[in-house]
Amino acid sequence: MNETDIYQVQTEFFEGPLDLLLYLIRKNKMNILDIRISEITAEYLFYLKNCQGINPTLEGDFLMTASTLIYIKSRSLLPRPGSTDEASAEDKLIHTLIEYDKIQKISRLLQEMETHTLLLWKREEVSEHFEHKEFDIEEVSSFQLAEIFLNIVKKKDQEEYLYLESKNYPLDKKIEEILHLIETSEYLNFFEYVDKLDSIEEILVSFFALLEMVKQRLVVALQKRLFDSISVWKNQQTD
Amino acid sequence: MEKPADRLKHMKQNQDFNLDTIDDKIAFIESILFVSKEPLEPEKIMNFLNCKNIQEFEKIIAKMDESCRQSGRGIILQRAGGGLQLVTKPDIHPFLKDFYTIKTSSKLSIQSLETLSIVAYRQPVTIAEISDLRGVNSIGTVKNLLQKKLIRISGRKKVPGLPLLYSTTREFLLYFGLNDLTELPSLEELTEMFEEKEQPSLFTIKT
Amino acid sequence: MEKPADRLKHMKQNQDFNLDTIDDKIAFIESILFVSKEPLEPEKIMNFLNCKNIQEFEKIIAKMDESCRQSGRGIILQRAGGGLQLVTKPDIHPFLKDFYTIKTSSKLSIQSLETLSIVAYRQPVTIAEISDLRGVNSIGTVKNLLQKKLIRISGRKKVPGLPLLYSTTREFLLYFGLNDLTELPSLEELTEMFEEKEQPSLFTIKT
Repeated sequence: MNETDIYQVQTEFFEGPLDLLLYLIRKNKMNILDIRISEITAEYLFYLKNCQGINPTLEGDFLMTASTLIYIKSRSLLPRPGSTDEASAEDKLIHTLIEYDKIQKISRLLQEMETHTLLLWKREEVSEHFEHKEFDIEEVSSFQLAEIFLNIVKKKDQEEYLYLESKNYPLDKKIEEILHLIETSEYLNFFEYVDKLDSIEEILVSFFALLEMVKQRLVVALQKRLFDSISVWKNQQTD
Repeated sequence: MEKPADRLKHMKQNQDFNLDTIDDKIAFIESILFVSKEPLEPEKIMNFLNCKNIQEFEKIIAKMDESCRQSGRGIILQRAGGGLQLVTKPDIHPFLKDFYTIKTSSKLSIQSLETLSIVAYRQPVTIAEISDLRGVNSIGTVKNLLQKKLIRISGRKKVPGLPLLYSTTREFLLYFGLNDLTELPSLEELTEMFEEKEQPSLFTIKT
Repeated sequence: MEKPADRLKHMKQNQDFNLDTIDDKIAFIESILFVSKEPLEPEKIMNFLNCKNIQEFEKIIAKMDESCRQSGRGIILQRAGGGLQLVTKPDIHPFLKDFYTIKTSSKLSIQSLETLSIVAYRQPVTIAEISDLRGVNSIGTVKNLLQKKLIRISGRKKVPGLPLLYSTTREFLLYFGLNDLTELPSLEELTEMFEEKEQPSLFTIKT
């Protein structure tokens, strides 16, 4: 064993509040079946305060248990007018600890089994550079299916989001721009104009601008046939 | 074969494998060739075994070759491209081929899975809608899934052109071990998982 | 090993391989397991061999297992996830590792192992139940295990909110070298196992 190994063994790191509680129970040589939870509250809080081995991302979980412990402790100090609250809270926590103790044992067993199976090499292990492009349908779970769909939807959302965000074309600005074009050249081939625009959004805004100008009788628009281009002139009769 | 508990015991006992004997060397060569898809150069193996003499190495290989050729073995040693390789015995090939044609597994490409996921979550859905979501023409994958009976035609959409609508089948449910479509995880549930937002623990004591 | 010319001769001569003898059957099983990436179900092999009697099949497997365990062999037979599989002998692992200079595969974190333990023993189980038992929000580890395919969604619990239920997969069995879930020790057996050696064991050391 080298020095870093020793360091790792000596450092206590708690996977969660129950892990810490079990550690304290064992450290105090209590029997898990008849411990008084309130007796280790102070120690638990000490660990919490000093953040010894506390995973910061799990701090909330540690605090939650702390409040339960304080609750149990405070109830045990106060004279109880026939209340069973404290007892049930303590029972529940002890029960949870007993269950958690089992989980830890199973975890250790699984870990030993994992260590063992990692000694056995299967055939594909060295040659993993060739990619599996196909999936055996029996191996795909509903989770994978949902994950694939979620990714499609996300990708699609992003596309639409980026697209809309790209530029803004206020309608009144567009009207001004088109009116200016008509005034300088007296006539506008709308399809030719739209062809030069680089986004569907701008094309749509231009079309709305055209409709708005027709409505306000600023311009006259003419289309000979369906799908033909639209010719636009300034409306001379407005003056 | 052992049970897991025995296996763990076994693990601690057997520490006498050390490449000293010719048998250990053969066992080692068998295992490295087993996990390698490509032929391995003899030099590489010789180096590792600290075997400086080519005759000595060839003796090991000859013994291994002999034991592979015995009846009751299905894998033999072969030299290919200057390297050593394990391959199946040629005599067995006809049987191997038969065995694997019987066991035709249904494979799906990631493209098909994408289309299948869209049909599952958006059904009934048209090919145009699928193609739009995926950003690629999806006629091929739809056809593929129809053939595999994972999706079916379930009607026509009341829009110009009356395009066909597609839905998932009972086979689909069976494949994915679902009782009905409501058992598919919802996107909200999935998003929640992927966002991994820190919520207060669910471990609370009700008083 | 043969030269191509010898090989052709050999091919013509040797037409006596026909799966009739127990040795031929063992050779056949060795070769199909060799080319298969996944464990194969005994039923499939039995069907192919026209072997209607499970005892007869088990006799073949036992003989094959025995011959694999002899020195001079580097591959052994393993049962995993209800199937048969060839894997390298565990004793050779350190040498394989050196030869291929491969880092040991990353192991599961304690969090993942805890969550897996709960799913294995309590399945089908909801995330809320897992978080409650661990005293820690477990959405993240559940997601992680889903992506590793060690657990799967197996339905919805008939309680308000219809939360998703999780169970272990075949991948789980394969990963831990289990044939089926009954191979996991019962909680009573587990307590016994761990009472013998209550001190923290060395395998927790991260290297």
